[in-house]
Amino acid sequence: MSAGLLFASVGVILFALGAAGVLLIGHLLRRILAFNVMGSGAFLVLVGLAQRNGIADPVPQAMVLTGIVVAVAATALALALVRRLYALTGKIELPQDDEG
Amino acid sequence: MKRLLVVLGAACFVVLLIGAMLDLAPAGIALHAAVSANLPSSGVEHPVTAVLLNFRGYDTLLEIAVLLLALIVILAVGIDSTTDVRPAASPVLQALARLAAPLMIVVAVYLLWAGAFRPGGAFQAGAVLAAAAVLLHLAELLPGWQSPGARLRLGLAGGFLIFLAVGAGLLFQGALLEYPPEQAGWMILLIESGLTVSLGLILAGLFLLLSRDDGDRS
Amino acid sequence: MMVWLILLPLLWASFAFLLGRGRGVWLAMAGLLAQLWLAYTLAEEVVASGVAMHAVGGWGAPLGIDLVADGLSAAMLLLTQCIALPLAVYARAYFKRDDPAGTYFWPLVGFLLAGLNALFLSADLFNIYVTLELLGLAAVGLVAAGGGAQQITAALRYLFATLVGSGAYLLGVALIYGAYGTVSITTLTPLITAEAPDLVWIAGGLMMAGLMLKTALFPFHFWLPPAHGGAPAPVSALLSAVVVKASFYLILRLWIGPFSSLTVAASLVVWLPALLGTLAIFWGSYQAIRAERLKMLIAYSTVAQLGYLFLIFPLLASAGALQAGIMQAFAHGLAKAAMFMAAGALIKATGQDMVAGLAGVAERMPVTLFAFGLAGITLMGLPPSAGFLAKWQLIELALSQQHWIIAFVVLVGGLLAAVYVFRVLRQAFLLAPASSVMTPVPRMLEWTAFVMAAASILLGLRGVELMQLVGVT
Amino acid sequence: MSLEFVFDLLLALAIIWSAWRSLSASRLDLAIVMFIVFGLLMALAWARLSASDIGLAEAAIGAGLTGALLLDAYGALKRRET
Repeated sequence: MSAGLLFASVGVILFALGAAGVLLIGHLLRRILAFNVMGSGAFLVLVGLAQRNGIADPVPQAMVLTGIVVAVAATALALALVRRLYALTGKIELPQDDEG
Repeated sequence: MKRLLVVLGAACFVVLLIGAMLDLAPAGIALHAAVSANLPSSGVEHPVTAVLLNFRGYDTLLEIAVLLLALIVILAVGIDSTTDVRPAASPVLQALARLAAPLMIVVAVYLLWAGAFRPGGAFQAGAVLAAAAVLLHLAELLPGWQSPGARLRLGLAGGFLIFLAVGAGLLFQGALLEYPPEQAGWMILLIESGLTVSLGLILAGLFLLLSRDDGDRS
Repeated sequence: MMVWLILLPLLWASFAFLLGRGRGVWLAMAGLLAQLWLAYTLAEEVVASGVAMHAVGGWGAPLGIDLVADGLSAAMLLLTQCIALPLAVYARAYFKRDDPAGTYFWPLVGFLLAGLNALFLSADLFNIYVTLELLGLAAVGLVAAGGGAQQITAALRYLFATLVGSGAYLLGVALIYGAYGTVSITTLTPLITAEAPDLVWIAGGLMMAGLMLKTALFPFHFWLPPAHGGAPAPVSALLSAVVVKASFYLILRLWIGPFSSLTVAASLVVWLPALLGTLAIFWGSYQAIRAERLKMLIAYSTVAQLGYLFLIFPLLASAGALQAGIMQAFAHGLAKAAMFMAAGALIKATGQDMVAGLAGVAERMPVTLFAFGLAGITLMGLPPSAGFLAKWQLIELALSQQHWIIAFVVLVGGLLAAVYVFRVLRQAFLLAPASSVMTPVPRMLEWTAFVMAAASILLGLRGVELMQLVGVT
Repeated sequence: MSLEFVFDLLLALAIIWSAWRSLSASRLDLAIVMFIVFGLLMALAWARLSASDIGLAEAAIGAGLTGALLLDAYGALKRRET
């Protein structure tokens, strides 16, 4: 097993872990952590799988750089919303009933 | 019940997907070869920078738009402006920040310049600039932002606008972001310099806007 | 030329931000007018001389990124600009000078439109991911801007849904790149047709699931009603009319493009979207019939109307199915924009959001109510509206392929739409209680809604041109 | 099995462990610290995949800036409570 494939497999596990976290965790700050873990997993798969023959490939590497910046933008936005919600309601969770 | 289902689903997904990855035949297309072949006409020597700012520069253009957009959304959502008190910064931290900040600016300039040949470039340089701003903020030498004034807004959007202007200007004599090979070098450096400043400001802004309730304390 | 459809909104959005809070209306108007002209010219060019292409950076796929405008993209671009310009006129009258929701409205709308136009033109899977994020974050920002706890909650739900959706999509793209070494749609299509290992099936499933979540297809619709129902009316109109269609467009594009060999190989797969679409029609209509708030009713109607778009998947063997789908996207886009615009005017006038509180508006605001009714006709699918054309073609195709169940669903869906539309109209024609006071609203709000609603009817008479455009591949 | 592979394997396990801890830790501050550790380990993994550009960006943006944003948010929530 090459390093690329090994880390791609780690990426798959991280993605599944993060996705399960986003689905199951109610606390919004923790859910943001889970989303970031999920994203990191996808990035590892992108580079790891492309480099499974051991040759460095700058194309997926550049894509991941783009992805990291997009992820931090999304994280900052999510944090702003969470902090706003907390200021307005004092809660860091979304209400259960959403069919209202 | 939901918990069990999700965990089981995730486990099956992991097993299936890793199994499928192990079975995979080599890819038919090797883009890294195409990158190496076209590197001489890209204007930079570092392949990742060439992909980021030339071959797939359009991705990067949109990505800067996403970053700028996130900052505007944070401004539009508005954070509560209630003041609260955080422990005062220690004099040691302040002295350290005064020393480190200029050093970090030098590192940023180096990273920007080095990006043409080796790992580095506008993103890393911008991140270092942002880190310097955050450090100064934590040492209470730089207040949090309330609402950015006209000059600051120009700084935030300037890098993106330079990128957009160069891309659009090139459209008139060819395709979007189609640099003439002999001029690609300085055009990319121009874009990257603008981006470094704007990325530094935006990334710092993400932090300074979110913690702006500390700004008007003193 | 098509590149300007992306650059223009980016430009006016940035300059609107530079101008500062609440500024940039006229910049946006000028930009939108130019965009409409560009989209129209592009559509004419596509009909006249076939698919248009632009290789960004001059490299060409697979090293560079290609922009491609075929009939499908040109039609979606046209729809987007057609809705955006009247909506901007409406929004200008809607937001008061100091409305916190309007402070950064123009930059956010500009980035949203840039994301949409870029998405419709892109022929590169990773580039599409970036456009999806641009679109998603701008849409979340518009829902949250200046809002209270209810809007922020809706925006957070929307944000996590859209982020998980694009995350799944991105993992799919990563797997595709690993398998073939390229993310260019044009390069990929023959490669996937030639050989598709198991990994590509997983990738396709991930991408489709992610995009369905973003399109709010049943059972992934949970985030849509609070977000579309809670946002300011111009934002709801934009989100319901075009934003959810963007991810539908992508599903369609991938389904008939790179993944077409997979969907042919597994013939049962084509029934999954149709089944979910059917459930969406029934569940969305049921909730719309029960809804107490006017904007929630319209938002659930969106859930139902999106269902029709997914009924075309088992029929895609005939060329007409694509045209029926796009016709439905147009009909619903124009009608739903009109409905939310009318609802915005009604809510401003009556000062409340309950369906029960609409008594008397027929007398006081006939234009707005007429607009609502016309839009309702399109949603029900009565002639001569565009909705009729779409549904009629869908039924005809279903019957010719002996899928009578689809024809049945379309008919029942139309009846259910009639129930919730008439619920509103009936209430509006009741006499107002003596105590009710109505604030006058700007004329512009009523008339822009009316123009959109009329367009959704009149498009039915010009359907041939649209179908001809969509046919260019 | 080469020494490099053993190192990669240990790194892989450490990454998964830190990710798991950052999602499962009962204390929020610990969870955030574990997330920053996760980011730094990821930076190491990028270096092992000969992607030092990403390594630099991950350390600075992924672990650094995101970590600072999270800690700041945690601090704000904490201060409001008391």
